[in-house]
Amino acid sequence: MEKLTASDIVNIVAEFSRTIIANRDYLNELDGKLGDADFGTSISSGCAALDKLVPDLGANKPGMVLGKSGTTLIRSMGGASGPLFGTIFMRAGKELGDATEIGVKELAAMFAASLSGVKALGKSNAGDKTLIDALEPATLALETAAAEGTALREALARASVAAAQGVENTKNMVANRGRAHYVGERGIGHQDAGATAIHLLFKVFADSVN
Amino acid sequence: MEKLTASDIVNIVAEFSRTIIANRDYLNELDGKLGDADFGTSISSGCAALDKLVPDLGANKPGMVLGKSGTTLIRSMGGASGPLFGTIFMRAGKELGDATEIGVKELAAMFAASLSGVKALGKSNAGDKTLIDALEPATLALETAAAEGTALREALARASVAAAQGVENTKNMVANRGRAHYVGERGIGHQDAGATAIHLLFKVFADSVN
Amino acid sequence: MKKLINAPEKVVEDMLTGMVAAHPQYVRKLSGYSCLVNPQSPITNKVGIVSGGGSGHEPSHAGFIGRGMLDAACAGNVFSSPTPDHFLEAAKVVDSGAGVLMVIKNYSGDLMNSQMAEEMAEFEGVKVTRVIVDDDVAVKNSTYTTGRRGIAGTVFVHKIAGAKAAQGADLDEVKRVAEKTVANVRSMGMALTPCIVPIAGKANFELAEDEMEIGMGIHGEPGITRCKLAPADEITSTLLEKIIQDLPFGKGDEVAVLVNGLGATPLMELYVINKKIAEICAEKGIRIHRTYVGEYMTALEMAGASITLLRLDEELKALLDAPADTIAFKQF
Amino acid sequence: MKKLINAPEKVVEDMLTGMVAAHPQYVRKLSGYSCLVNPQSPITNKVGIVSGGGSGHEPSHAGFIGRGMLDAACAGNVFSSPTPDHFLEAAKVVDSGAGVLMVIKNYSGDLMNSQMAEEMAEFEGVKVTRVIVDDDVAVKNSTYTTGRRGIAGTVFVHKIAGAKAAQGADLDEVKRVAEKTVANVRSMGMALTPCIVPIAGKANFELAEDEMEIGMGIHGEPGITRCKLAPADEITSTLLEKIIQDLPFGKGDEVAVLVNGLGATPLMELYVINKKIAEICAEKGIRIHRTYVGEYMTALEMAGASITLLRLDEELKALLDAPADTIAFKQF
Ligand SMILES: Nc1ncnc2c1ncn2[C@@H]1O[C@H](COP(=O)(O)OP(=O)(O)O)[C@@H](O)[C@H]1O
Ligand SMILES: Nc1ncnc2c1ncn2[C@@H]1O[C@H](COP(=O)(O)OP(=O)(O)O)[C@@H](O)[C@H]1O
Ligand SMILES: [Mg+2]
Ligand SMILES: [Mg+2]
Ligand SMILES: [Mg+2]
Ligand SMILES: [Mg+2]
Repeated sequence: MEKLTASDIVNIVAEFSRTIIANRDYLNELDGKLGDADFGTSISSGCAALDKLVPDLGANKPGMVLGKSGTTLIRSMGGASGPLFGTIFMRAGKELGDATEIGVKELAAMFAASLSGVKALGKSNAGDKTLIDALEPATLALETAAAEGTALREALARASVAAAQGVENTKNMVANRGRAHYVGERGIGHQDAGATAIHLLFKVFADSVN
Repeated sequence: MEKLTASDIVNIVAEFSRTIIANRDYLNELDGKLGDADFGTSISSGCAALDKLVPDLGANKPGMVLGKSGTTLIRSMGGASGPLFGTIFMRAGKELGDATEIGVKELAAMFAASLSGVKALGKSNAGDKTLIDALEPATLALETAAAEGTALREALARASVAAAQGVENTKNMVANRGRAHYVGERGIGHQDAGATAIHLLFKVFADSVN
Repeated sequence: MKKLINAPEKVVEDMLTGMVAAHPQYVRKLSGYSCLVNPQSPITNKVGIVSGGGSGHEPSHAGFIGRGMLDAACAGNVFSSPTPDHFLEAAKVVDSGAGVLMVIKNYSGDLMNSQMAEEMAEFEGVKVTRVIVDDDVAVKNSTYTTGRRGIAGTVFVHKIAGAKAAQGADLDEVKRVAEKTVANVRSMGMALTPCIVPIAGKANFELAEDEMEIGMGIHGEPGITRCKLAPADEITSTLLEKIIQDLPFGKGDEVAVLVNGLGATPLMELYVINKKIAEICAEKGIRIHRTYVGEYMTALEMAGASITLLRLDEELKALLDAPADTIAFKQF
Repeated sequence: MKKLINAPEKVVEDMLTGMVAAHPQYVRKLSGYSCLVNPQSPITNKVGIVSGGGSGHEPSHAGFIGRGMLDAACAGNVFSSPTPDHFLEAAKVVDSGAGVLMVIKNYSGDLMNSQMAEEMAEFEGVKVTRVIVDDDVAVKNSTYTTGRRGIAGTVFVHKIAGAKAAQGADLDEVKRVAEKTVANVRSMGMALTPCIVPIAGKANFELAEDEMEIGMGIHGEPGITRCKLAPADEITSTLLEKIIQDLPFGKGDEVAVLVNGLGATPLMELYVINKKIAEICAEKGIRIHRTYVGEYMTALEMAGASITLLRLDEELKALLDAPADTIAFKQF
């Protein structure tokens, strides 16, 4: 399988929801070290809404599936992460437009759009100890894979590993954005919750082609 | 010594103040079991005011010494015990009138007046687990001693013992007056703080003639 | 003990100083006394309303000084009645010649000290009379008790007596509506945590992490039952049932509701309680004329709440609705 | 976790229901939205003022709906920003055609969600603009931060923007005075105990029995220093010094003071703090025009307090002094 179809994307959205909900307490705990311990709750409620949406998504093109997922997250999450995760899905969907099949090239373009959307909205950059620190390396991995003509499965595996490494890197960063930045130096040693969720997203993508 | 003079009474007032202040925490602790743990603080602040008053009392007759001590307690204590202890001293002083020497008979009359004043003001009776349960038996002991012509030292010793026994008896009573009554059955086993202070008062009287 | 204070012995004095500094248009301090009075006192021809009691119940009582409520409030030590001379001085200062009503909560200390003040006032030429508030239904009245405690319902007595006095009614009339309020007001509270009297430095009882006490008093006096923490709806039903059965309140009655926080309870939780009160009253056909939610009669930093219901007739309703302009109770 | 609630997930909904039940003359709920609005909305020709943010700061923000302050308030989950559609719906309902000002505290969640609402409003034909409040001097502004947090000073922004809107000023004018308020308001807080978000069920930090945290945020965000508990005067000096140096406030300045309780702090202690504020201001020649003491911007059941100073000119003074009739902020 070298391309993802609309139904693959629907499955990925569904699986992402399940994964996040299963990791709710863990994500809360991570957010508790740096912020206000609500990230797991917040994104899980977004994912519960996604879950309800899934049965109605089937008839749509991949771009619309992601776009609708994004607006659902924005409407149901709140907090800082709602607009950010919503933007990730919305921008990815918008980038796809009417495309019906998604290969490595499309994935790279999709997440590049998500990344720039998130940076603009959050006024953040890599190194700020946020989800960007997972999203940016994963996106770069996809872009490199696209340039090198890497196969889909391998490309997604590399993106997932890059995201995981990005999560690991957040441990040594001092947060500059969001509430976590008030922790300052005390946050060293703890990984960012939002970045962790991004890694879960890429892991779901990678697992879907295994 | 078969009679107490004005200067004896002044000394007794001073010694009573010192004793109470030394027992402040103990009295608070007792009140804490049945009430709001402030009796020691409250009566100590009254006694601190008495202490300041002492140097100016010398020129007065015994009745006036006790009367002024009473109004001082009322003005400086507050709470339930302020009016009650104030009344004990005031009524005792009033009963003495212009007498210059106080024997067993005068002591008995004095405290009988205090007792009826306290009962009227507090709308209480013996058995209600209050200071009355120490004041009444001590007063009865003095009245018996007066009737029997007992010597001063012996009479005061008996009054002090009777007060102590009265304190002991409060342990088995269920409080009916004051905040302690809200404790109800739970208060069994604990002695009343106000009664304890009354015993200290009689002990000071008794010790003054030893 | 975690408190924002300077010294336990100075806390009442510091508080009064801070209060006068914050609200000079509402209160001035009587020098030498632990009393705050309306700076406009005495108000010509108006009956004076004096309240007071131990401190630690803020905004009670000085927070209710102002147009349409109190003229003066005496602040005793924390949870301890003021002495008679404070009550007396307050009465003297606010008396315009029309006499003074003292609103006293039913605790032996408050009763005795205010009674002495009342007696003393006679010799000072001030006509003083008292109303005793005993709205707490938790503690049963019996021949062996001093009777019920006075708690948050006192605020309604302040409001209604204050409104009547503001209309120029005489002392008898003001006392009559105050007593009518007492006769129609019922309250009950519960606590989740104890409070700490500054001078004591530690709580004088403990509640386990999963325990609450129903019927606890505003000085931490034991309640009628200590039990497992329950959902807010259940607690509200328990309190309200006892209150409603007591008067009793019935179908067609019109009431004012006061949901009172004891000090540490978030406003959020008081509104959660009020949701259930509104539901129960609707079910029972008890009409709610007005609802007050907030901290009116606290117990330092105790977590918990009390519920008060006041049955209204046309007279009480009009007096309750009258405007009031005080520090902590403002009504247009 | 000791809370008077039914279920953590239901707490915001229950609270809003209880609030509407208590104060129907002040607030009604938008069905399907976690928003309360003035039942008289939209008010002809008046600029609408919408506030909102995470719940848990009661009476902020719905407690300030009413004449002379807010027209609507959106309530997110506890300590979590509402989503954009709530802000948008509130704006649509209160817009009379004169446009809407959103008062937003400077937290990334509130910023992003309200920004999205602002963008969406354009397509719905409602002119929306925002003012961002960032009064907390505890957290230093730098290129690496999202800037200062918005805390209790927000209440002054509500008051002043609300007064200006009530006078019939246009959106630009209302925004101008709101921004002027932001430019002149500074706050700082401290905490003695943490608070517990209902859904989390436990505090996400601990303070030892003899510790406090200076500069703590209203969501329990760490402050600038954790240290031994000190006397109230010393704590007050520390907070006030930082506030005064920041603007800076100086001799001859006229200010409004807000001593804000975070939830569990007895009013008594807030007044003790105010005593010292008045002393320090007098020493420094800073004139206090008005003082507010109470709970305005809380953090659930956190014990602690914040101090806010607002520098006034004639315009701000007149707007601050204007009457307001809301649930939790009434001024004759
Ligand atoms: N300005 C920002 N830019 C990028 N990511 C951010 C920003 N602020 C927060 N985040 C991400 O959002 C996560 C926190 O989300 P959440 O707990 O929902 O926020 P909050 O509690 O502040 O409402 C963080 O772990 C971080 O990855
Ligand atoms: N009605 C009463 N009659 C007699 N004694 C009383 C009465 N009420 C209280 N007391 C006595 O006063 C003591 C309590 O005093 P205190 O702690 O100062 O009162 P409170 O805390 O109620 O103000 C009790 O131990 C009891 O002996
Ligand atoms: Mg968070
Ligand atoms: Mg006591
Ligand atoms: Mg007491
Ligand atoms: Mg949050």
